Amino acid sequence: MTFPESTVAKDRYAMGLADLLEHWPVVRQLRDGDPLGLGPAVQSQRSKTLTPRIDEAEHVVQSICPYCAVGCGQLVYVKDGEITHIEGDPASPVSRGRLCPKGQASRSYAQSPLREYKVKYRRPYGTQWEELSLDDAMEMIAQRIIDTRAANWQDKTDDGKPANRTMAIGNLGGATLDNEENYLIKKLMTGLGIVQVENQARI
Amino acid sequence: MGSNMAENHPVGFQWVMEARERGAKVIHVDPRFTRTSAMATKWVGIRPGSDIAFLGGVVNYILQNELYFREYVEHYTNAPVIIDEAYVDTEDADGLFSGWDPEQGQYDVTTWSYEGMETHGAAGQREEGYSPKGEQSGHGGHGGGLKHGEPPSEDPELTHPRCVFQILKRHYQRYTPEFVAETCGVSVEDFAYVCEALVQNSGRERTSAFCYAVGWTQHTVGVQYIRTAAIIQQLLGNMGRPGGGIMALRGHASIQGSTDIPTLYNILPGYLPMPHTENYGSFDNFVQANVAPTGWWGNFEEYWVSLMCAYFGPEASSENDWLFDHLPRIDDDNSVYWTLEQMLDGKVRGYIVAGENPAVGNANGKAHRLAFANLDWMVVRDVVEIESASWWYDSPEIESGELKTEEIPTEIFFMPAATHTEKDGSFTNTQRLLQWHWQAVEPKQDCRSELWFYFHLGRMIKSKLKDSQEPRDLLINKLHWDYPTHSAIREPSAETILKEIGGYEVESGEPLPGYKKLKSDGSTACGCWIYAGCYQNGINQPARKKPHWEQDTHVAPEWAWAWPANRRIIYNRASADPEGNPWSERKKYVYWNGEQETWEGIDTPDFDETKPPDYVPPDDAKGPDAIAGDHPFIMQSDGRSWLYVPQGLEDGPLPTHYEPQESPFDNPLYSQRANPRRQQHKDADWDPYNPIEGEPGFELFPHVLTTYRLTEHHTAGGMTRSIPYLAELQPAFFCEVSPELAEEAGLENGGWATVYTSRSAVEARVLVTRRMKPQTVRGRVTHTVGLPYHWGQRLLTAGDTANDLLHAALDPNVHIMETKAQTCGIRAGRRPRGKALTEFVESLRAQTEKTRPEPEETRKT
Amino acid sequence: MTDARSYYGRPVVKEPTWTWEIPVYFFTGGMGGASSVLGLSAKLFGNEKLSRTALYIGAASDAVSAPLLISDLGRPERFHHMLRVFKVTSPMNIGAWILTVAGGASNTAAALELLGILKPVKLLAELVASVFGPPLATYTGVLLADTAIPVWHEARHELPWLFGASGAAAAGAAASLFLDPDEAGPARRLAVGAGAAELTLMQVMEQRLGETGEVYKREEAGKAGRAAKALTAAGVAVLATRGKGSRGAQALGGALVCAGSMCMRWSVYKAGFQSARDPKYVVKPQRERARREGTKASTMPGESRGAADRGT
Amino acid sequence: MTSIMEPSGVPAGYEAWGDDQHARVGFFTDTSVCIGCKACEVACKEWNLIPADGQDFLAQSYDNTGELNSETWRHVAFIEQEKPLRADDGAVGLRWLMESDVCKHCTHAACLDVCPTGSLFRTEFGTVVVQEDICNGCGYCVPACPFGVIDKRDMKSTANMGHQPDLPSFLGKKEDGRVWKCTLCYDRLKGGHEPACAKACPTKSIQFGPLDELRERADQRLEKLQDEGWNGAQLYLRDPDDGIGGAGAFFLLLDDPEVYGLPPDPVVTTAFLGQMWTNMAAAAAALAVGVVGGFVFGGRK
Repeated sequence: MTFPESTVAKDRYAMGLADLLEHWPVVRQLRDGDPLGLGPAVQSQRSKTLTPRIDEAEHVVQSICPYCAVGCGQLVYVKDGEITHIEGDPASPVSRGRLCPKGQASRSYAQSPLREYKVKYRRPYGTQWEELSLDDAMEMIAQRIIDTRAANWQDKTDDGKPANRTMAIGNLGGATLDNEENYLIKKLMTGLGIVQVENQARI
Repeated sequence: MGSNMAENHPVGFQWVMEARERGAKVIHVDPRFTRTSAMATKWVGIRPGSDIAFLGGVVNYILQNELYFREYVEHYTNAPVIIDEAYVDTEDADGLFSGWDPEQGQYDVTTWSYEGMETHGAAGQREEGYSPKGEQSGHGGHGGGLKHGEPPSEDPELTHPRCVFQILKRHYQRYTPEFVAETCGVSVEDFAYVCEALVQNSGRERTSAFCYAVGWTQHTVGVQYIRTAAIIQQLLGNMGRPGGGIMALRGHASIQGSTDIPTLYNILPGYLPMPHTENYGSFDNFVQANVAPTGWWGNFEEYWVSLMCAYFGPEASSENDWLFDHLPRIDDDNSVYWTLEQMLDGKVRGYIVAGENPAVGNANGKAHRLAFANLDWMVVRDVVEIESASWWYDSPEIESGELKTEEIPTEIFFMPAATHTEKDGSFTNTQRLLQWHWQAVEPKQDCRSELWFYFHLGRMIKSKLKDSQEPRDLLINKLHWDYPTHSAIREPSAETILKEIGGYEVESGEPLPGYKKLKSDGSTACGCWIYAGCYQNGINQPARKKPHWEQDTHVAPEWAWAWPANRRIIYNRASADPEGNPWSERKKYVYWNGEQETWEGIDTPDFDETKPPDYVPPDDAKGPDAIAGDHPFIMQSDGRSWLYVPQGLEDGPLPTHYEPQESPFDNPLYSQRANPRRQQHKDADWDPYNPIEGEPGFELFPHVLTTYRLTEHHTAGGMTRSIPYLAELQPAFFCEVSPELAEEAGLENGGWATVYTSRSAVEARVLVTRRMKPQTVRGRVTHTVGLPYHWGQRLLTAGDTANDLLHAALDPNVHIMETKAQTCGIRAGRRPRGKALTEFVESLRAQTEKTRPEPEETRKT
Repeated sequence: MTDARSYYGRPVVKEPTWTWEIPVYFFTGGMGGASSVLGLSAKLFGNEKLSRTALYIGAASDAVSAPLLISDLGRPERFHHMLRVFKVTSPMNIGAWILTVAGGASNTAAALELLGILKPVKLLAELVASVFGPPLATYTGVLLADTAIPVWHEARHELPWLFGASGAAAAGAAASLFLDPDEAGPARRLAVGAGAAELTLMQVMEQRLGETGEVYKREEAGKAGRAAKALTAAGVAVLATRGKGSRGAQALGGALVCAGSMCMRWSVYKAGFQSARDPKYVVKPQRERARREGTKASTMPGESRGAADRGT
Repeated sequence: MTSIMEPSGVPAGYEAWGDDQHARVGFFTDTSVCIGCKACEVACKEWNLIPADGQDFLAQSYDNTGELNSETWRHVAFIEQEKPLRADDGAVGLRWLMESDVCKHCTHAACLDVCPTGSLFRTEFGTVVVQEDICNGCGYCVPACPFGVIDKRDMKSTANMGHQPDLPSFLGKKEDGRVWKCTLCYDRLKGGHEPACAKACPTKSIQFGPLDELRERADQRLEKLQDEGWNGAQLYLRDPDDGIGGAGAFFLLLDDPEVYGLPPDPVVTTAFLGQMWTNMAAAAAALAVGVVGGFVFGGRK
């Protein structure tokens, strides 16, 4: 994204002396009825042509705040593939365009200076993170699940009741995720016989 | 009560402020004077853990002064129902209900039934101890066991000594204003103010609402807190009506959704129960064990079969009992703390954490971190490197030497996640509204949505196992796992999944209009029956964003979509009187149109549209047809709301005051001190409890400890401690104490304090404030120490973790820990560091364990 | 800590962001402005040596003034924005114009003097410099007074006089440094007279400020103020009693007066920071005035107030 | 100089906009409904991309921001008092006052008057705005402001972030050394949007609109609070006759201004400018006379 910062100044120097004088606020003070130089006479070109960056967005996406469960509407402004601003969606009957400090900070959440963009891998007994490609990580995780499950499968409980499960794998999290994501998690875990699926509902 | 709405739901609180400006009374009953209290018409400072005493006092006030909404109570609640002779109340058994089995530490709940009820089909299972519980019964009371919609014995006069109304009256008769004042540390005048305000603002013309949050749920008797409020709201006629109800203010964007479409061990989508390890014998028996003959849970089989068709597609059929025999089975408790225990025992080998930070957010954080070091592998998915990902090199246990990085065998995959702006999907908010968020930008580099992760993980696992003949791989191989993808990263289509959730006709693929169309013959598939219809007419209903100013009513039905059936207030038939007329013009909402012979109003009626108010079900009626025309609570087997809960709860049919696991006081009512059914980890050394009064070392932990959230941060901080603008607003972990306690403990405003329990010790900056008011309870001054729990050892603002102090004794119904009322000690200065910290905590424990008597010998704890 | 009602004892007004360059400029600007007048006066009265010395001192003072000011700017490369407008409401803007004209003139004159050419132009330049010299020496008093800093704003009657006197004393004293006693009579007398005036004005200002003026007794403003008084008094005494007789004594006296003048600026400068730091200096006088005359800032319930329509 | 101080309530420079003039707008901040959530602080920073301010635990109730400065253009003050909210609630009580402070956009604005570059100017909306492309950081406006609002940015003060990894490219790109304050979202106003803080405010404690409408609304609000018996309710800087000619951003307070860190009766310093210039002229003249006097009395050498 760009900010209209002093790009105008260059143009101004390119102008002739007459133009320069013409635009000299002292001249404008006298000419434009602002003798004290407190108002329009001293307005810079940048100030004159200032536009809010939400008006320069390529598209605006209706979204929902990711924090608490009030579910406030958000408008996400995008330019050049980057979020330029997030603010409340006035159309929402839930929030009427308002947001709390967390919701208002959602752009900074998505663009946090601490945001991680790469897979990090710590091998057993390792002392630091290592790089790992996403594909390799997925492959390794899939294999871990298969192996752990195979090694710890319970057809029946100790007293002979049906179990059809592994108690060696758990999955935690969901309250910050989408319904569709939770649906896939529970479906996949149920298919795999993983029953220890839990989320923040208890905390 | 039990909520700090202004701080934790600020934008939702705009409606409360607007009501206040229009003259509504806003009352905040809370241990702390918070930003909510500051906005309230009245703040009543209550001792943590004493809410049932307070609310029970309100019930007693209503009953003793005959201020209940008679017509509502008589017709819409189970007040007239006569209870089985075998039922014995806590008032007659010193704090225990009938059926208590001290060996098992459980209740036999059969004595709590309605009189004359025959247990239906699945008697065998019931004897084996199976009944729906916790979330399984959350929205149901399925298996309520009524042959038809009416309980066998009723007394419309409400005078029979064993009718619910009279039992209620007796149960709460000792909850007098003086009792409330003594137990809760409030004044009789303040209590009277609350009672009067509630009663005056309820009835035909007016309604009152309760708002609660985890201040109520996070107790060893948490479910019963909410139940007590439910009793008040039923007595005052505030359920199913506009401006009434009990509002659960949930804390995460889709915590409601993740319960409806659960990532929970004990339920499947739509609150269908996970099968237990019981040998049901057959699928039919399982259905019989769960179906309610009457009410909407009568269609249990339709819901179940449709789910299985969504899960397994054509692989599920009536011939193979919809694969029932292959489904995994659960034990009574496989919840997160149970998993923790198993992990500590080395039984759990792999753990996937997605969008949660248990190292900071869960009670007894240290136990969690130590448990992670027992895993073979762990996957952590988040947008920043949270404490649950970094524990192996920077946790407090590394500092103390209890863990050594190079000795930890756990293999860890940190997978960067996508944010809500980087994916399509729906959240279900706290009022059951499914709201769609559209993707705004592509996730960068390795960042991926959970949708992507789990879809491709499943795809890869399935492809690796596709040739397996192992019985254990049968189910995964039959799983229907075919979703279209888009974009360069092959993101699965969230809308396709929403369509599966909303249900479709198997034959045509046409989306279903609602749950009434679900079939048990395999002709419909539906991923979550209560969400059925969310894709009706092929339209993504949650994505409807018609501005509220373009809609006719404040209900704004064309903004997003509420389950079920886009109903904004459930049980809204109760907004009309038994004859179907609005209780008052002012509170008109849904009502019977006699001419059109249909229910109508500004919301989707929560009733059979054409069932007249005077409908009386025939004796052989089943399912919804068995609900009478003047019984609004259609999910219940008797169509009424339950003042008294005959089935579904583990710890009693009526809420009763118990002290928390840890409290400075005995139970003023009974020698039974705390909830007898609460879950403790008594034999585990990872979850020691502070001594209670009379036990050695009690004086080490004289103060009440309560934890909470601040506006400026979110839960365990992963989504806010990473943001400079938020980190600077609350830049340090702090404790809030009264000037009196500060004086007593030598604490200085802005200085440091060490807070400690038997679990751990943490250091926090001190904020001395009048807002923490010492309370006089039974003649004794008690102090409360307040701790916000957002901090962990890393990110932009770092600090000790309040949850490290907390034990994990649980509510028996929903396995939620008691974060809101524990005990602690406090002293000035920073905590011991390194090894000295462990030694300090051990020395505390040594002082409590020296000559500790067996609790059972001296008292019932 | 403050003894007035406040928000956690936090300041109401902000401390200035100015750094050491500003008080030094007050000194150089004052000395330069007064030197120009001294120079032209000497010329008119036929004291060429004094005239030239004062001209050079004035030109040099003005010449260092501009870089001092520019170096204090947050964005020095934009110094010329000062002349973008002509704002009578801004003492700093007017001061920039004055300094530009006065400094330009004095340096033009000094340059021509050095080169020994264009005499009429030089004379004109000297004339311009000495017309703009006195404003240059005194406007800085307005500059400080035209702020919300209580100890400055409330001294708005004294500050231009004080700074003028101090500038004149410094000009006289500086000239005395470079001249033999028999050539420096007017300069010495100026230093003595203006130095005495400076001392008196400081005293008067502190007295009239009342409680607001107590910052002059404390911390750095107090130290610098005491030093200023001692140095100036000593310098005046030396110049008055011994200056005529000894070149060394005259130089010493001159140096002391200059140092006194500089210390006075430092004291006033620092007093502003101290005055801003404690909210009581803002709150108490305002509250008292409000009590006395009725406040307009707060509208209490039921009070009649200015018509809403007038406000826009 | 008197022209700028005529008690007309019309800001100097505003009329000069002629046809480009818009209705004068401002904020009415009603502290009786402020829940202290600080959404305004964050909304302001998010919109204006202000650098983070550093982390200090102040132990001053829930205020860890402290003050308005170059990095904070909205600041929520928290005051805990043992005083009942309503006057009729008896002697004891507890109340927690919260107030979102902001630049007042004075009718007679000292910062604007004293600015030597014309960087500060009166916009077509009647607001007072710093032009970041003009300001040269002379700092004169800083001590001129009677409310301590405007402040010079020193990026060093933001370096104590603990972590400061790669900020998003457009954050931290702003240059230091200039003065900054609330612009009343000048750019948003130009696009027809309300300022970010007012838009975010969950309870509409911050109301944005044409000033005359806001004043009318505030008067009604004060009356309502009086009827309801609120303790200490008063409008602050609402009156065009006050020392700054009334503010563009004014407040409903529940206690005296100084309790919130606001001056109880501020007067714009330039109200005395005429007097000061006259005084200076006299002093300058005296200086000249004094110098000449040195020659006249005592000879030329």
